[in-house]
Amino acid sequence: MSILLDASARVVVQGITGRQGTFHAQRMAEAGTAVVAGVTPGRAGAAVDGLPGVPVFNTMAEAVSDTGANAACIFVPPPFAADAILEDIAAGLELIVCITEGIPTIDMLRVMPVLRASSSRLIGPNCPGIAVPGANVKVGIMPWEIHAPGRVGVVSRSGTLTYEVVQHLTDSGLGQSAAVGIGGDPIIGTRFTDVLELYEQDDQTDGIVLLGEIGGGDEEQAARFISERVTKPVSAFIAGKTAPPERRMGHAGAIVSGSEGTAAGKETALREAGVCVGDTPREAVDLLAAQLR
Amino acid sequence: MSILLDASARVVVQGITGRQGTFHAQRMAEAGTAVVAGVTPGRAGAAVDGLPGVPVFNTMAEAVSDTGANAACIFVPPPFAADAILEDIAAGLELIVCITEGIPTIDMLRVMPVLRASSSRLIGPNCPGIAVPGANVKVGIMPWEIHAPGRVGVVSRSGTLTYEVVQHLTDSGLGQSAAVGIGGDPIIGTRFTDVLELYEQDDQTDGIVLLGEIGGGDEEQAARFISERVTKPVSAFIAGKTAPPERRMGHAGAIVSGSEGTAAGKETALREAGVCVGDTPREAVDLLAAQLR
Amino acid sequence: MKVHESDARRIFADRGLPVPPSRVATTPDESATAAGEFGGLVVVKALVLAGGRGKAGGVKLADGPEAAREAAEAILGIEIRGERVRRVLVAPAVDIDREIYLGVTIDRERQSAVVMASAAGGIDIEEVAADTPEAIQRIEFDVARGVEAWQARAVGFALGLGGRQVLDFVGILNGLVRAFVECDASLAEVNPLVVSPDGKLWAIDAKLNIDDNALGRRPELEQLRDDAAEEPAEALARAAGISYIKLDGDIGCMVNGAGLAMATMDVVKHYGGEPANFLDVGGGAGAERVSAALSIILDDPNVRAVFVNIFGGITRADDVAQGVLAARESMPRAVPLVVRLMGTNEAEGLRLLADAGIQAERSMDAAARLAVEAVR
Amino acid sequence: MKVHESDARRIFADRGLPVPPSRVATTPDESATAAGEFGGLVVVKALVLAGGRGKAGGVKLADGPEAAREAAEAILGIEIRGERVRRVLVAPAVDIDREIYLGVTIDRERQSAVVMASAAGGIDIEEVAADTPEAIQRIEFDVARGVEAWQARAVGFALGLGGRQVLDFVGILNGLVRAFVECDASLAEVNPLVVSPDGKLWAIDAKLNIDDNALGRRPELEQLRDDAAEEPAEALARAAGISYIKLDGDIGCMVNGAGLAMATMDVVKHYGGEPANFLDVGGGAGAERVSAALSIILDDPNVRAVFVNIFGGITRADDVAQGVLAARESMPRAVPLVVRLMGTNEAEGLRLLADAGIQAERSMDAAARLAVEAVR
Repeated sequence: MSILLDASARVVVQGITGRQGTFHAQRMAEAGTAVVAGVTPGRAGAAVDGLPGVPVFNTMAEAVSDTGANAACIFVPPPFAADAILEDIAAGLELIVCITEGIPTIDMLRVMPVLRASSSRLIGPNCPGIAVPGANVKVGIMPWEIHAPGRVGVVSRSGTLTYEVVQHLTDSGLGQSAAVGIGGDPIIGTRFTDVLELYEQDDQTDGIVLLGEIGGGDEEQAARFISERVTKPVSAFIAGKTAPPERRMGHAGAIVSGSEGTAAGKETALREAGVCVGDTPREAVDLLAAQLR
Repeated sequence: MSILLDASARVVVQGITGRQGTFHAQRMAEAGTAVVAGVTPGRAGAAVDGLPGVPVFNTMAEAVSDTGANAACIFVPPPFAADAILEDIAAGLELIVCITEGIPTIDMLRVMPVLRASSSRLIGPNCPGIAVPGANVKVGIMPWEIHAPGRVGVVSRSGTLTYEVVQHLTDSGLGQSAAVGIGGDPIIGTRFTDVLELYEQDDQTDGIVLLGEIGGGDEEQAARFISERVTKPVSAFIAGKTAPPERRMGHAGAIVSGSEGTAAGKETALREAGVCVGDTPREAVDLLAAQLR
Repeated sequence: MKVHESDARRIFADRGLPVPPSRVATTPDESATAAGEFGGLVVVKALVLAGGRGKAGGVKLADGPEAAREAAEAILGIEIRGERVRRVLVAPAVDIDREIYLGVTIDRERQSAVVMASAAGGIDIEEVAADTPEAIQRIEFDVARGVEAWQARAVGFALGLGGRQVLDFVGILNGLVRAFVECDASLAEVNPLVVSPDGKLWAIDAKLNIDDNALGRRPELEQLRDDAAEEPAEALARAAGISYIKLDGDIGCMVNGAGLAMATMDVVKHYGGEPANFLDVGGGAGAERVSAALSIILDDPNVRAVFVNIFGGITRADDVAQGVLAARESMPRAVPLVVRLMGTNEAEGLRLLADAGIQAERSMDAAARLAVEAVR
Repeated sequence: MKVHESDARRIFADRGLPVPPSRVATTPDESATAAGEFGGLVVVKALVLAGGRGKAGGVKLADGPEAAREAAEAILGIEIRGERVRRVLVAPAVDIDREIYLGVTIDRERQSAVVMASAAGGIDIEEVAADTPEAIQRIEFDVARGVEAWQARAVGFALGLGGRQVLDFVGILNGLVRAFVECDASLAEVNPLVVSPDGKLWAIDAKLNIDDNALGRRPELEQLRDDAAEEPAEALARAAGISYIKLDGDIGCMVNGAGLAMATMDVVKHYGGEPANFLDVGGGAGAERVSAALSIILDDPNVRAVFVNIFGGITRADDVAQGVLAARESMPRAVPLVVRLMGTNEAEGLRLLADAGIQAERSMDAAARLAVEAVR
């Protein structure tokens, strides 16, 4: 078993007829993911370039009833993405990965009560998704070729920074049990603590790399969780040490305000929880590697 | 045990400083009900006429934490009554009886999802409340002196019609195990079927009188429930046989429209479910009395 | 409270529904002028609150101003279910390819607000509901959240609409749901929602009923009330907080509580009498309201006896007795008065009546029989 | 996006908040005129988006037109956190009995919208939050439902307000929540909400920050943007869909993804360099956006080398390579260009660069060291 995702995933790509949707549906299928359908309202019956035999439906309910799908990967534009999540929850999907960046926060706040009352797991939004190299399955946009099966779990608020660390893990021979990008927005479906708990219980994971960034208190919350509940070695890198205070750094979440949310504060909290904190992404990998050897 | 209410009820009267609130709080206390507090926002600390020692609070949370209240009786004006129900649900009250008539339906629709997700039981709105003569307790506005302990359960959509039947039951020597007015509005917290189920399971109830009226499909639903689930004798009276079709008869619920909701349709459905239907309220009582002898 | 089609059209159009333009005309000339402005084929419709306008000859197509004048002449002044037509609505006719039903109302059975939609629009939706319930798409929704776009899309596709039409349909459905919630409606309906041959959607009718309980907080909707479409006595009663409906019998009934009021009529009928009215004085009625109710009843010349049937709960018997006595003082004409009075503060109420020489009954059945005898 | 106090006051007042009247003045004369109109004591405040106006001398009380003129003279033209004061807001001063804090924002920890209120208003709420968190009343709420009246009342009573004030407070809180939701805000704040000696409540300051992700559907709010309060290069970048923040170093950074962009700055610094900027070209950037990003970086005269660090996911390496090559063609000046390019379509991207004579790095650390060496 791996976390969140294994070979049983049957994935519907929402927005499959768009440029990004088609491209990444192809890449997912190439990686080994069972892409069983696409959904684009008004495009039912359309053919998907490079994916013959993958039907397109108008609604997620039809996709689920016709293909037995249990997971979705969302590429629809920001104004419609929260609605796509709600459609997936109503369709009873177990796993929803929302790639879309730029969803208004109020829309996500409207999603949260419905999500909490459901049994669906949402990853993201504004995230790269999940890759499980050992099971030949990815749901998301991460470049597949940088991954290698291994025993380190990666969890990250940032997309491309995840790739950076995955590449180092592969280069250093450690590989990944899974890599999960939880997304950088203020309101997300799955948080550091959720994924840390999954890794802690996963018998294919020996150590964890956590990638945080300035803003919010998620890393501090993760530090508390690690000190109380995580027995496996954890290393971390916090992006934004050189960012000026009180300036927004692109991510909605990356706002340094007052005493909370600084890189220094997060690093201290993590160190006090027994986490090895690297000055660079590579150093975080090296510190974990040293512990695992 | 009786249904919905027994001597353990500790009742807060919301709107206790108003004319109706004060008057009926006094009547409830006289009947034997433990009226433990009142709530009127902005009137904390006020004295209640005729009820020395009953404290008034600004909020229900304070009333509950200071007095251990578990039930509420709402007399606040219609524009504020739905909010009072929501306050009671949040305060964790087991039983909420809403007397207020004229609450906008949209307000009640806003209440319903919150009510369903809670463990509170709402009776009403626009109802006379609940009386349990054998336990010397009433929460509501019904005249107490017409009641007598007995073994017939009354359930009714109409307030004063309930009194009529309660009086007949008392006069005929049958008395009541309980009398519950569920209210005549389209959206109510507790329905015929809920109360029928409680009476069916209540070992102090031998027979049931159901008082319906034209409009809606609640009596037809009750008929289906009775034929499937109720083993005790049931008699009924349906008000509105002489009402012209398509005319509103005061109650929001009493609109005859199309094939559903007529007195004749309801009477037929009930008779087919084995219910004795009286032409007058008194006849409904007599028919039940004959079965119980 | 029912709202006239002209007002409902404006309210729906304000929320983005594709409502064709229209004019209200009170004379055949105005109708002709409106038809001339629009050009081409127009529809002339009686502006009445009653249903069944079409079958009653209240809706006509007219090609050009002269035809519109004739249509208005034929419609203005007729009575539809007792309501005289004083105004017509003139609107451009829309070519019809398909007719869809779309309505938002309250589902009492499921205790929820609900959207209903059917590809079989244009006819009575309740017939469709009774005969082929599976032909009706339903969305139960939380009024705090409205309908989600995906739900509206699913209904649009199920109605057989195409991709672009579904987008329009989502907007129409959301607009109608907003009208329902924002106007505290009990019904917001477009029947039919027309698909024209060029694929466009048009709301060519508009129906909006407002929850009477919410009018207090919607003064702008209360202003849309058409008093002239109402019985004057009923309007008078409403202003006094009384529910009153005139009927054809001779025994006036004054009762507290709608259920008991209907039961009272039923019992009067059961003993061979004919109720002259339904009247519910409402909960907690004081002496003044009781007094006002009695004068409304006596304003009906058919009334030859009055049956007062009060079982006090939140209403108090002593208040009622005072109201009855005050009304008797100023009674325009003497008719037999049968009073049945019980419940809250009963003893005090009975004492007041007895002091004034009125012997109240305790049994509704006995009192009803007395009232029936009084008019024989 | 931050909104000026003058606009926030109007938005709050439109939703029923008791905001005193005010005028915006661009000159000392206008300020004096406004003070004359209001009469009595006025407050003259710098209209800047930056915080800390008070400490920076941007807020002054003035008794009468002459004093208001002097206050405006003192404030107009000063710089507050790098932002030049071009306008002042003039409003009648309100007598203060108590100061309450009231704000609506997003609680990331609890993943919910939240109302925060404190009887200790007027000072930095974050200090209160840190030192005496129990002094802050909180209501987490569902944005679809808003805050229920009973919740607002409970907070009002907990703040020590009286019955009549609590009613007003409920209206104020609901208005602020509506402003938050209807404007897609990340923060809607009144600090202080003043209780005047006569017991009335007054919102004498107004702060509103809008969620940038929602501006697309709020064109009326986008129009409130003050470009002049922004670095020109940052405004330019924003229009191109790029996040750019100018810093003081000499190594320009062009990166995809905010996290990697910050990490790139951190690594440059780690190897002894100074980043000239934060720049995230955003997800799925095509050649044009990459090219635009490079020109923005090179418009900064301090930049002596550019470090392109792209790890493609949704962004494709071949698109990036094309953008880099296009930008190099039109580069206003020649600076060393260090490119690190990996990820989606990596092979094609590297080939394009190699064909143009650019040897891309595979390691971020190695590339960062090269960039640092290039400016030594």
